[in-house]
Amino acid sequence: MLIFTAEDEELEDKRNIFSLHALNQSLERFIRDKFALKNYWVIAEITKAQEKNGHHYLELADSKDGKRVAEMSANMWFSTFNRVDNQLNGELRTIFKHGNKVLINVRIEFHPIYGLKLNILDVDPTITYGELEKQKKETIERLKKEGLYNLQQELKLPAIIKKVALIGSQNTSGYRDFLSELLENRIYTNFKVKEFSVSVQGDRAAKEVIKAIIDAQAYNVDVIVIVRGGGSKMDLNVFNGYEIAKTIAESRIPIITGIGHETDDVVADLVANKYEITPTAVAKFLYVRAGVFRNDLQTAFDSVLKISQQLIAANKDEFTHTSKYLVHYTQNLIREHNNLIKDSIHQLHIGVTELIESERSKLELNLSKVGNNAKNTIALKKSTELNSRLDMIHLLSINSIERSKIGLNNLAELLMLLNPEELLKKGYTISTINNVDLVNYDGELKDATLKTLSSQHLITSKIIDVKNHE
Amino acid sequence: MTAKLDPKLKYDEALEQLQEIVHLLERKEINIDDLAGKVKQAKLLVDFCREKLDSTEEEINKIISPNDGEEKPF
Amino acid sequence: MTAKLDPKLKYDEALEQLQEIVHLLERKEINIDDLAGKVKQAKLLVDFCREKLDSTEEEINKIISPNDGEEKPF
Amino acid sequence: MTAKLDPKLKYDEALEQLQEIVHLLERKEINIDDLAGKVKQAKLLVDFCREKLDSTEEEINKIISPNDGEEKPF
Amino acid sequence: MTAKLDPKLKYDEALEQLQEIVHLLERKEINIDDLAGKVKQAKLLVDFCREKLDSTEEEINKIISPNDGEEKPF
Amino acid sequence: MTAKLDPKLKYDEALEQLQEIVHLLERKEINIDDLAGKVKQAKLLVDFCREKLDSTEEEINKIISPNDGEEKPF
Amino acid sequence: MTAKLDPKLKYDEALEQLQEIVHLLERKEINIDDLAGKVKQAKLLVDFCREKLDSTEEEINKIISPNDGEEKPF
Repeated sequence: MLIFTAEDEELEDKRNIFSLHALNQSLERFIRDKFALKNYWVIAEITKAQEKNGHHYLELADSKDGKRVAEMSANMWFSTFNRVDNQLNGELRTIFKHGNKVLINVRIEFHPIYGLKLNILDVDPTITYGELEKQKKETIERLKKEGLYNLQQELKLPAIIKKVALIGSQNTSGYRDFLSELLENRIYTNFKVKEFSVSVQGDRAAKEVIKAIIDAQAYNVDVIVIVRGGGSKMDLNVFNGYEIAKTIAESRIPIITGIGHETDDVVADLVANKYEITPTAVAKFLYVRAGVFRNDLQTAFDSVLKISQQLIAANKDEFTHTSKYLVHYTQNLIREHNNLIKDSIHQLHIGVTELIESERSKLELNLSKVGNNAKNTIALKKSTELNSRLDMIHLLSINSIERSKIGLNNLAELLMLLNPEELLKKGYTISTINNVDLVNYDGELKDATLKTLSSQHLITSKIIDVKNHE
Repeated sequence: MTAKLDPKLKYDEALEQLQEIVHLLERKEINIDDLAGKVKQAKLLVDFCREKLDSTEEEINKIISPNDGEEKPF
Repeated sequence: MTAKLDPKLKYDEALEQLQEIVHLLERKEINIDDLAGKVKQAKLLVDFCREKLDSTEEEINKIISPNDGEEKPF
Repeated sequence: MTAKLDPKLKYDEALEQLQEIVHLLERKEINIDDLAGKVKQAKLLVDFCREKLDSTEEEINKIISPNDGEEKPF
Repeated sequence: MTAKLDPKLKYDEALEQLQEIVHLLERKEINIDDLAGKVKQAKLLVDFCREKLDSTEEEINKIISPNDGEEKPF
Repeated sequence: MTAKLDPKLKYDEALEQLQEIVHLLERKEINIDDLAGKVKQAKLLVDFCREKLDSTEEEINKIISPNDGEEKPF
Repeated sequence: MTAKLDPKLKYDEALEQLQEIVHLLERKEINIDDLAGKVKQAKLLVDFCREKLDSTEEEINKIISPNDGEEKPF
């Protein structure tokens, strides 16, 4: 559009005829003035890519509904390419490939000779990668859909892999690394390798690899190893191809891939029985597996021996213990019984002694009972029987005497009363006739002989006269 | 008759004799001639008996206690 | 009767005789003249019995202790 | 009864006799005249039993100790 | 009973008999007349048991040591 | 069981059998009577694997072109 | 029971029998009359087991050393 504007101006000004050079110079100036400081991000498809003296020349196009709607040439100078290629880890060369979509930062330039061109200042690989990723995903989906994706996983890797079919490019370092690692390690080297040399990049790569895989299956090998010794990301794309993946999946021999790359897996890795990041890692895996197996074998056998010996030793120990216990318990039993018998004798002794002592004391007790009772009896008799009786006799005797004394006294008193001597002393007399008291005498008093007793005399008289008291 | 009593006289006999005399006196059947004699006799008998009783008592005490007195404190 | 007792007299018989004397006395069947004699008799009997008891006791002591005394200090 | 005991007398019988004497004495059913005799009898029985015990003990010591005591110092 | 023991007697039976005698003694259920006999019997049982133990021990020692003695410290 | 092994035995199977023996032993599920037999069996398995691993596989050269015997001479 | 052991006896059975005897002994459930017999039996079992262990060990040693000695330590 800007170009047209410029043209219009000049055509308008005068009918001056310019030389092409002048015209182009004007254009050059115009474009420089207009666009020198402006950059544009452009998406396009590469239709052609060429490298010349380190400079890269691209033909870009844009299509719509299968129809080409734009075309433009672009170039990227040596120094810019190197800078950007560095930033993209050397991927730039594979991005600049026919058919790839690219997102590029460009400045529009016009050269009087070469005309209008886009000078590429920077490349954003995401569009390109995204496109690859999209294809890769489609391939995986397809493989899954067709039941191929997990086929290899159903194959079992033998414990020991001794026969190896190796597919790779003989001149690459990855291939060599694999072989040297496999055959010169210190763990296990007894491998047989059948080599299948193929290209692993470029247009022929896919076909050759597929053929090698098919060929290898004709051999009695334990595993097919596919190696690739590094390369650009875009080179890897070979292994994202559907055909290779399908061939790998369908192999009846397990396939291990060692397609050197750092981050992204390729489809071949995903369908293979196993994959390692590098060829060396595959080799390592193989010999380590053998080493591990041998180690396991040795360990297991060592365990068998060790445990067996331990088992025997343990049994012997148990056994020695058992034997010791046998002796110990037997001796205990006998010792215990000996003690039992000793105790019995002791108890017998004690029992006898106690019995005899108890009998002895029983005897003594009885004897002392006899003695005491006898003595008690005697004492009792002494204190009661005899003394009491003697006392009684004494008492009764004295009583008897006392009684007699009383009787005697009474008599004596009576005697005193009856005794006339006191009366006589007082002058009284007693007179009797014929021995009868005069008072009691009732005979004839006259002429009777009267005896009168006084204190001093006994007088005998004759009664001469009697006069009665009235 | 008022002479000393027969030392062989028994207490009971003496007592009897004494009582007889007392009875005689009581009944006043006593002959005045004998009276003093009887009374004397009676006194003798009383003394005799008393003596007898005393001596018997003494004797008994002697029998029972003497050798006991100091010996055993029964 | 107040003579020495028959040495063959048994303790029980002696005791019986003694008892009889007691009964006599109790029943007052004894006269004063016999009294001292009876008491004497009783005393003899008592002494007899006592002696008998003493001798028995001594005998028992002899029986029980002698061979024990020195032998065993039970 | 106070004669020497029957040498065939058993210990138990002797002991029984002894206890019978004890019971007699305890019940005071014995008279003084028999007392010393019974005590003597008891003493004889005791001596008999004692002797029997002694001889039994000796016999047992002979049976048990000699070869036992020193034999085994388990 | 004090006769020789039945040679067929088992150790356990002998021990039991022995302990029975000991128990009888402890309970004083043996009379003195039987005592010596029982003790004799006990002694016989003891000797029997001891002999049995000794012979068993010897036998066991023979079983255990002979071929072991030099071989292994069993 | 201690017989010769099946010559077609695979490494994996041999190792598995060997490890089974190890487990039996570890779990002490083996009795002394079978022990030697099992150890022998283990030895056979180990020898088998060893031999198989170490053999230069001359036969394999023959076999390696198997399905196509005539086709490819490796 | 003290007869020779069944030659078909298994080690485990023998050990079990042996331990049973030991347990019986430990619990003192063997009487003296049977003791020697049991010990004899135990000795037979001990010898049997030891022999079995020794022979097993020897057998294992034979399995290990002969072809290993010179061959290779893997």
